[in-house]
Amino acid sequence: MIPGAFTYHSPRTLEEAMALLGNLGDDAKILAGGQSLIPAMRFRLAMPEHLIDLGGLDGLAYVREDAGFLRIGAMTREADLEAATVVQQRYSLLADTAHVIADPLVRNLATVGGNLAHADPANDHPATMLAYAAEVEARSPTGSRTIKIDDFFTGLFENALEPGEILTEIRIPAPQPGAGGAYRKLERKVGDYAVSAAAVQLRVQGGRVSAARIGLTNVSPVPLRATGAEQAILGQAITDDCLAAAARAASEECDPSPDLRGSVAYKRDITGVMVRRAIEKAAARAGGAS
Amino acid sequence: MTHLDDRFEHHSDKPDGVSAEVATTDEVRIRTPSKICGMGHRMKRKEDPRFIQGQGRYVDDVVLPGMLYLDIVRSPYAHAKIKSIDASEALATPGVVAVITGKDLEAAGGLHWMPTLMSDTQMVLPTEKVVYYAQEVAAVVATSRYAAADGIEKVFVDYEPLDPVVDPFEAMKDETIVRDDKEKKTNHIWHWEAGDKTATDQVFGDAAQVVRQKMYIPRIHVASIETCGMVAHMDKVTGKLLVYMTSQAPHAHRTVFALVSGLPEQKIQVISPDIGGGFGGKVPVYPGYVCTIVASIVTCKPIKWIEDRSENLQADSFARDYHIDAEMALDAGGKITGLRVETLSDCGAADAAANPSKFPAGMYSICTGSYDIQAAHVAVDGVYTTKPPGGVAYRCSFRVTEAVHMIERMASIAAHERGEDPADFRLRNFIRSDQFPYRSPTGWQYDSGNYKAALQKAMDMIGYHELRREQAEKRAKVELMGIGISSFTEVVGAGPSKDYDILGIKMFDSAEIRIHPTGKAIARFGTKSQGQGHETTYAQILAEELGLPAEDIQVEEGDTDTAPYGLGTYASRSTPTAGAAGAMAARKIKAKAKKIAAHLLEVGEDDLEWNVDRFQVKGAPDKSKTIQDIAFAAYTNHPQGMEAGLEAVDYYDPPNLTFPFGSYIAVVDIDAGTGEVKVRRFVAIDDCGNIINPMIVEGQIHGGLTQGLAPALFEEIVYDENGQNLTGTLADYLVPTAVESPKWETGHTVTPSPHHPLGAKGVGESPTVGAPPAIANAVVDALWHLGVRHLDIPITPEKVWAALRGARA
Amino acid sequence: MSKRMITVDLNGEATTREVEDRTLLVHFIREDAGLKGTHIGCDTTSCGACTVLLDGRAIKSCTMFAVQADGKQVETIEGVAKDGALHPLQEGFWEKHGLQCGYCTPGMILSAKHLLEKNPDPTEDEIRWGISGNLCRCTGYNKIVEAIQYAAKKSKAQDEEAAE
Amino acid sequence: MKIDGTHTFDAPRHAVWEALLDPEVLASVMPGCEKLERTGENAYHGTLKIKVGPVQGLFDGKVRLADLEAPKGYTMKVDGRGATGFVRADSTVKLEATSDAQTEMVYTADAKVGGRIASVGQRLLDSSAKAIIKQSLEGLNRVVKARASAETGATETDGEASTPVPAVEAPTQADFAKAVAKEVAADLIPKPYRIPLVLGVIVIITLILWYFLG
Repeated sequence: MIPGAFTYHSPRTLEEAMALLGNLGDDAKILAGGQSLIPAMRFRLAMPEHLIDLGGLDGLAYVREDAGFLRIGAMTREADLEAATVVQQRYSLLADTAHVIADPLVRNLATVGGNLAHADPANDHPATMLAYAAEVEARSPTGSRTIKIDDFFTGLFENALEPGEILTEIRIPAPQPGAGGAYRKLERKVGDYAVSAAAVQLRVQGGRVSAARIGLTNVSPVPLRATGAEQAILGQAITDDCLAAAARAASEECDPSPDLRGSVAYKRDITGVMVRRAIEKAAARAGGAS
Repeated sequence: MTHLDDRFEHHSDKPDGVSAEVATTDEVRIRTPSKICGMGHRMKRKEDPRFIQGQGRYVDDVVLPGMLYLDIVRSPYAHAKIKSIDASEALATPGVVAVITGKDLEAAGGLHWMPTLMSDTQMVLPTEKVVYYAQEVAAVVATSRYAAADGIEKVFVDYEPLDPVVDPFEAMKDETIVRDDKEKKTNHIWHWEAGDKTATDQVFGDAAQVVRQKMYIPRIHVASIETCGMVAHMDKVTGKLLVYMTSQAPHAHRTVFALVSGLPEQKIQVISPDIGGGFGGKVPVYPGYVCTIVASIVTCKPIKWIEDRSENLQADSFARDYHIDAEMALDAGGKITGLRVETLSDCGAADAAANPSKFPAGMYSICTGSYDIQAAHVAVDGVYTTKPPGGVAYRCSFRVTEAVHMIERMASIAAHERGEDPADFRLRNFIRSDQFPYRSPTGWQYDSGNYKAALQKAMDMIGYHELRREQAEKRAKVELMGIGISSFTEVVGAGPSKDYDILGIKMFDSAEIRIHPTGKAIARFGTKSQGQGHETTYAQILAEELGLPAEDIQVEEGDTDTAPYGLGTYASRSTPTAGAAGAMAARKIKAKAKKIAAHLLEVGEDDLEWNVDRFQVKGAPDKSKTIQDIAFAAYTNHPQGMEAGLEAVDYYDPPNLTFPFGSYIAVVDIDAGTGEVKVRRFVAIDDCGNIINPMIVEGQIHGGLTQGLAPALFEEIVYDENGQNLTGTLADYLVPTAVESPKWETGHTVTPSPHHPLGAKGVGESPTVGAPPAIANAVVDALWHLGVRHLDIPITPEKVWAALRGARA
Repeated sequence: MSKRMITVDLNGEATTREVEDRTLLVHFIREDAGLKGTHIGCDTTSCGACTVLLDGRAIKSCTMFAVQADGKQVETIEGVAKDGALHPLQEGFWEKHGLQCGYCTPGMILSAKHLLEKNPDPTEDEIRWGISGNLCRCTGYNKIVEAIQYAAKKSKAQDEEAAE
Repeated sequence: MKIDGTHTFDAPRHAVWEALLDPEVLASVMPGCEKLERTGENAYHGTLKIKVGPVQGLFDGKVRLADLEAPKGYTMKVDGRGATGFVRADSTVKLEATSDAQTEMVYTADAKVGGRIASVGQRLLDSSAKAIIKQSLEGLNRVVKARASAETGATETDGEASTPVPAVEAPTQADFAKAVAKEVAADLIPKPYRIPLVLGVIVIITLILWYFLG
C-alpha cells in the first residue's frame, strides 16, 4: 500500500507553518504524529496534495504544571505523556488513558494534539479531555484563542478550528483536593479502538460527589459527554443504586453505531459497565486510594 | 463415494510389523554426547545467527538488475460481470510498462485459467466475470513499486454487479450459479463419505442417549507475518526461468509451472529462500504468481510481486469454514457407541483446498478422535460461494482441526448432559493403550498412543481437582470460572504414497547426504522450513545416525536445482517423511562405512559393532575407526572394486501416517459485565513420540497454542451480506499479541511411533488442533449451569454477553 | 512528483539519497539504503515488523515518511551488534529460542531494546505490554519473553562488572 | 447498511417535492456534490466527493427515480463508483404534509458499500452516511424554507452546505464505456511486447492441451 504523491513541507517556525497553511488552504493537511493520517494515505483514502509537518517545530512538546493548569504541548508524543511524572502522580485519568492508546510503538510517534484535532470519536483523548473540562489553544496568524473542549468537537472528524488555525496547546485544570479520575476501556485486543470506553473525573467532598464530568469513547459520531450519567452521581454518595443509575443513563444517552466491535445493544450495555467501573475507580482515587 | 476401509487394508498386514503395545515414558532419549548433539539435545538453532542480525534473506529482499514491479487491480465486487477494462490512463502513468488482463492471458493460450491443487480450475485473471471480492482483475507492471501502485489506480473497470452468493446453504439451492463456466450448472462441487452408514444408524437406533449439536468452524487466515511474493526472471538468452517465491513446496510448484506454462522443467529453477511463516498459506499457487511469471516471459525482465497485507488477508487461501451437524450416540453407561456427522464445506469460488487429491475433505474422517467408538459415519459436501477460494491448513493437518473441535466439543457436551466430570467421561471412552495398533471405524490405523497417561499428567500438572473445588466456591459467589479439556488425536506425515498424492505427485519425501573427505557433510532435503528449524533438527537426526557432530552438517532446502525432489513442508510431515528419509539415507551410508571400516581394520563386517560415532571390533573397543576416519578413507583408501565416496539418497515412503496426541486443559475466568474471556492457565501435554530437539518442540507447541487461542477467541474472516470482506487488515483481523496470549505451560509423554525409523511423529500442528476446543469447552463449562450449551468460535465478548443475557432472561 | 535530498544517520553512517516526498521510511531503509533486515508485514501500523529506533525510540518505519527522518538517527537490526559482538538481546533470542521464521525478530529485538533502555528490569507483564506493538505468528511469545528476561539479566551483570 | 429516518421541512409539501426533483437544488445541498445533471427522464448523473475527516472518496454516480407519485414521494436507485469503492442504494422517500407550512419526510435506504472504503473504513460507514444525509436534509430545508418565504436562498446556502473542496477531474462512466474489450486487450500491452507474448505462448497452448487431455 503506497500513498499518492504529495509535496512535503517542514516549517521551522509556527509562523511559517501558519503561513503555509494559509496559502495552501484545504489542499494541505497537518502532519503531526501521522499514525492515523499515514495509514489512511497508504490506502489512498486520504490523498492530500501537501503535508505540513509540525515535527520540526521547537517548543510544541512539553508537559508541565503551571498557573493552575497542566499544559500539554500539541506535539507532545503520547509516550512522553505516559512517562511524565506529574501525569502519573496527579492526573490518574490521563495516565490511565495514555497507557491504552494504540500500542507502545504507535505512542512513540503519535501526538496528543493530533489525537484531539483528528476528532475521531474512537480516539481516547477526546473523552478524557471532556471529562477534565480541558481547553485548547488555537493559533492563527491573527493571534490565538482558547476553545473550551465542550465546544471543540463539532462533527464526525470535525473540530472548531478555523481554516489556517493550528492547535498548539491543551490545558487541563489542576485537580482540586478530593478529586479523582479513571479511564476504563474495553478493547478487542491491544492496539484496537475502544468497543466503548468511559473517562470519569470527579470530586468527592464530605462523602458526596461535588463535581463530576464523564466522557465516552467510540459510542457516538461526535465525542460525547455523558451529562445524564454525571447528573446521576452529582450530590450523591457512591452507592450501588447511584452507580446503576449512572450506568443506565450512559447506556441511554450514548449513540453507538453497529460494527465489528459489536451491536448497538452490546455497546450501550458495555458503556454502562465502563461508566460504572470508571466511577468506582475514580471515587476510590478521590478517597486517596489509587 | 470413497470408503477409507478399502484404501487402508494394506495396513493390517504391514511389513514394518506394528508392534503391539508401545511403552510410554516421560524420558527424552539421548544417546550421543553433546559434542555430537544427536537426538534429544536442546541444541541452539544453526539458522539463528543470520536471523538475529538481520541477515535472513526473504523473497522481498531479492533484487535483480533491471527488475520491474508488479501490482494487481482487484475487484470491489464479490460477483460482477466485467463489461470493459480501460487501461489507457494507466499506460500513460509515468513508470508503467505494461498492463495485463484476462483477455491477454486468454490470447496467450488459455493462461487465464489455472488448475487448483484439488484439480478444480481457478481464474488467473477474469475475462467474463469476477467471483469474489478482491479478486485479481488486471496486473500492472512498472519500473518501481510506487509507479505500479499509481498504475493500478488508473485502470478503470466497468462492472455490472451480479447477485453475490455468500451463505453456503443458500448456495446449495442453486438460485445463482457461481461457476457458470462449468458444464453442470450447480454450486454443489462434491459429496464425500467415510465409515459405515448402516452400522452407524443401527447403533443410533439402540442408543440410550443421543447428543446433537450444530457448530460452525469459522473462516480464518494464516496471516503469516511475511505475505506472499515472487521474483521471476525469464532469461531470454538461456531460456531459463528463475523463480524466487514464498513456497512451502518448491518442487511441486516447479512441476505445476512447467505443466501450465509449457516451459521444460529443467529450464525452471524455483528457489524458496527464507520464508516468514507459512502455516499452509504458501502451499497454493496464487494468480499473482502466474501473472508475475507471465509478465517476466512477456518483458524478458525480472519482475517482483509482493502482496500487501490487505491483499493477503482478502484474496489468499482461507482455512476452515466448515458447517457441522454432529450427533453422538451413548449407551446407558455413558459409553460412546456411535458418531454421525454431516458437514457443509464452503469452498469459495473454486475448490482450491490443499488436500491429498483422494481426500476432498482431507482427513476429516479422523473425527472419532481419541475414543473407542463402535460405528461412525461422516458425510461432507463441498459448495461454491462468491468468496475467495481456499481450504488450506492454518497450521493443521488436512481438516483435522475441524474434526477434533467437533469430537472434543461433543465429548464435553455429552459429559455435561450426563452431569459427570468431562475428565471421567473421557477416561471411560478413550481407546486403551493395549488396543494399539487401533483400527478406527472410519478406517484409520492408529500407530500408537496412551491417552490416559497424557490426560492424567495434564490433570496432575494443573491441579485439576483443586480447580474444580475453586470453581464450586466461585459459583457460590456468582463468579464465572471454567475448566476445559481437549484430548485430541492428530494424524500427520502423509504419504503413504499408495493413498496420498497432490495433483498425482506421490507424497513421499527425500534426503541426500554427501560426506566430504574431512568428515564434514552437506545434506539436502525435499522439504522447506518456514521457521521449523530444519537446519538444526535434520542435522541432529544425521548426527544421531552417523555420529558426525551436528555442527559439521550443513542442511540445505528450497532450491529445486540442488535439492532432491520432495513434496514440501506442511501438515507436520517433515519429520515423519523427510526426517525418516534422512535417517534411511544415513543408514545406507553406514552400511558402506561398515565395509570400509572392516577393510581398514582388516576384520570381517560381522566382527564390527557401531558405537555412537565409530565402528569398533566386538570385544576390542580400542580397535575402531571413527566416521571421520572412514570418510577420509572413502576418498583416499577405499577397498578395491568399491565405488569411491560416501553419499546416499533416500526417497522415503512411509508405511503409515503417524498419530501424535495430547491432552490440554484450559482455565478461564469470565467477566460477567463485558463477556470478556481471560485464559488464566493452560497446560498442554503433548506426545509426538521420540523428541529430536526438546527446545524446538516446545517452541512449536507454544506457537501452535497461540494459533489455537486465536480462532478460539479472536480471529475470523467476516463478510457482509454482499460478500464484502470486513476484516481486510490486521486492525480488524485480530492476531493475538503477547498480552492476549497467556503463559503456556507445557509437558510431554513419549510414546514412540512403531513404524517411523526414529520412533518420531510430527508435532508442529498438534497445539493448533487441540487448543480451540479446550478453550471453548472451558468457556461453556463456566456457563453451563446458566443454561449455555454451546458457543461457536471465535468466542467474542459479545457472544458471551449475549449468552449470559439469554440465561438471565 | 516532488523529490528531495535527505541525509539520515543510519547505524552511525550518514546516508544521503534523493527520495520522493512520499517514500516511506521503511522503503528508504530497505531499497535506497539496501538494509534488508527491516521487514514489512502490514499496511495499518499493526504488526511492528518494520520497527526501527528513531533517535533511540522504537517506531514503525512503515508509518513515517523518509523525509521526516532527515537529519535524524535511525538504528536498524544491522546496527545492533557492536564490533562483532552480539547484543545481549540477540544472544537472548538465540539462547532462549525466541524466534522461528525470523521475520518479526528484528522488530521484536528493537522494540525490546527500547523497552530495556526505559525499564532495565521489567516484570513479565511489563515485557508483554512492551512488545504488544509487535506481532509474532510462530513462537506464542513465551520464549520471546524469556529472551528479553535473559537480556535484562545479562545487561545488568555487564553494568555491574563495568561499575567494579 | 440500512438507514432510515424522518425529517421535518418548514415548507409546504409541493415546495419540498419540487426541490427534490431539482438537480441544482440537490447539488447545492449535498455535501461534496460537485455536479448533478439530468440525463433523461428521472435520471441524473453526478459526481460526489465524500469527505469524512482525512478520508476522501470521489464517486461518480447515477441516480434513477421511479414510482413517482407527486407530491407524495418516489423511490430512488443510486449507483456510485470511485477508485476507493462503490455505493449502491435503494431508497424510498415519502412526504407527508403535517400542516400548510410543514412537511415530514420519511426515508428508508438500503445501501451497499464495497471496496477499500468498506474494508478499511467499516467502522465509519454508518455514522458517515448518517452525517451526510443529515447535512443534505438540513441544507434542503434551508432552501425550501427560503423558497417558501419567496427568497432565492439556494445560492446563498450553497457555500455553507457543501464542504469546500477543490474539484478533481473524475473518470466518468462515459470514459469507462468508451473502451471496447477487444481493442483494450490489444492496446493494453505495448507493441514491442506483443510479438514475444504471442510467440512464447503458442508453445504453451499445445502443452496445456497435453496437460489437461493427456
